[in-house]
Amino acid sequence: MRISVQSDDFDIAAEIDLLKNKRTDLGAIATFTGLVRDIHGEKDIKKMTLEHFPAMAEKELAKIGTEASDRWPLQGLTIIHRYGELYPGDQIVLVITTSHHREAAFNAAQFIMDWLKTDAPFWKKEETEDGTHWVDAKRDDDKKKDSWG
Amino acid sequence: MRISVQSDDFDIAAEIDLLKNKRTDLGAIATFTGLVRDIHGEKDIKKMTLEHFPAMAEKELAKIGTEASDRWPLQGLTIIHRYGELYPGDQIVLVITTSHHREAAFNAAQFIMDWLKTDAPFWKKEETEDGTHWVDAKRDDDKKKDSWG
Amino acid sequence: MNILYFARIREHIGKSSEEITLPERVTTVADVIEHLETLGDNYKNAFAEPDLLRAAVNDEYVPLDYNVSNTDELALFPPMTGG
Amino acid sequence: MNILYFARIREHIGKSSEEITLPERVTTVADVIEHLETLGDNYKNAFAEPDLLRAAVNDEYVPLDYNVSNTDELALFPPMTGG
Repeated sequence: MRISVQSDDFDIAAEIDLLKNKRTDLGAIATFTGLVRDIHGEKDIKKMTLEHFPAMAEKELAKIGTEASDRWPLQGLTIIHRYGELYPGDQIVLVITTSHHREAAFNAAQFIMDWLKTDAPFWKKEETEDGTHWVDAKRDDDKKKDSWG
Repeated sequence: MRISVQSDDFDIAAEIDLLKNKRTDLGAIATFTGLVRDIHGEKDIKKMTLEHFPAMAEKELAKIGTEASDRWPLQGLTIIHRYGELYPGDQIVLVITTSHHREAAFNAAQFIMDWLKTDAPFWKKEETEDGTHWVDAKRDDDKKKDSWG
Repeated sequence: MNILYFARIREHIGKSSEEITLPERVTTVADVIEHLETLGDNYKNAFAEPDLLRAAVNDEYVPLDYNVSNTDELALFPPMTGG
Repeated sequence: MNILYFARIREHIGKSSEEITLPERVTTVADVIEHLETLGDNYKNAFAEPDLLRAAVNDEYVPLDYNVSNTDELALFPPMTGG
């Protein structure tokens, strides 16, 4: 399991290669990338600042990854989350799961994203022409997490 | 929607870049890659040959992509399926979906893979030390497709 | 009628396509298959498991009771295993 | 007790951490927050919406009725919005 909390950008292809590493026993690779969108509601986003709790961030991501590994037979797993100042189009988060079977890879990746939204200590602040504001947590995200039981 | 049936390998990063193409309005990118595994059951796979029905293959993949686009609000979609002689570790199939929201991207990619398994005219033949044999279709795959309603 | 064969069915029959003139009583895909089975053991073996048979007419999937004529192109193949 | 503040709560209070000596009657996280609210309007505003408050003690998430002591490190923050 590779977990990284970093301000630098990440390279999806390089991360997939790290997991593959010449292995020939992988059947399925699922990836998810979250990006900064240029609009929230009706307002143009100029910048997004991601604050995080350094002492807990990697630890909580590792817990989520371990939980996913307990639920599905994964062959490999990567979770990368960025912090700092980001701009529309920038990558925020990457999840990669590999498994013999596609269902395990898909479900584990979706599970990790749903848990990460509510359990990983990151906070988004958006800058628009009206100033900056903290993004509100969505009640819907709690439901998505809870739907996994 | 980009659909390709090809014998050549594909490059995930290049395919993601084609979809992104400097856009700043994408929120989520999900990808799925299917690979040739080195073992099926208890036998070592030496080679896998993918036969396809050229007149129907791209058309059926496009139908599946259109069905996914009707069900979820996608911003972009790529489906690539290879044919010909492949070896353990080789990439077989790639699905990329982009959307404002992660749930749409995940569900559409999983839906496309489930439909593709039963509806895309490709047939796998495996070569082991015991000779070659055609891979049997899995009843489970029909169930997965039907589960989408 | 032009008929295409794929995968296991192609291998059993020993060719990937052929031109067949349909007898008059033949109206459905199932009738065509029944006719083909009179042409030899290789055909009988190819169609021995009807559950493992799929068909397309003019590049569209069809059920086995679909009506066909001599001007159609019929493709016969086992369930798909791509992905 | 060392207290860390994040995001909206950090901005309301105007600092990212501080050392507070807990009064004797304080036993839970909720008690700490009640005590902090006596320190000024900036604290009151930070904790105005209890539904939007989360806590961790020694880097583990805890409920607001969790017992704390002066040797613990408490972190207070709004619901997470990463990903």
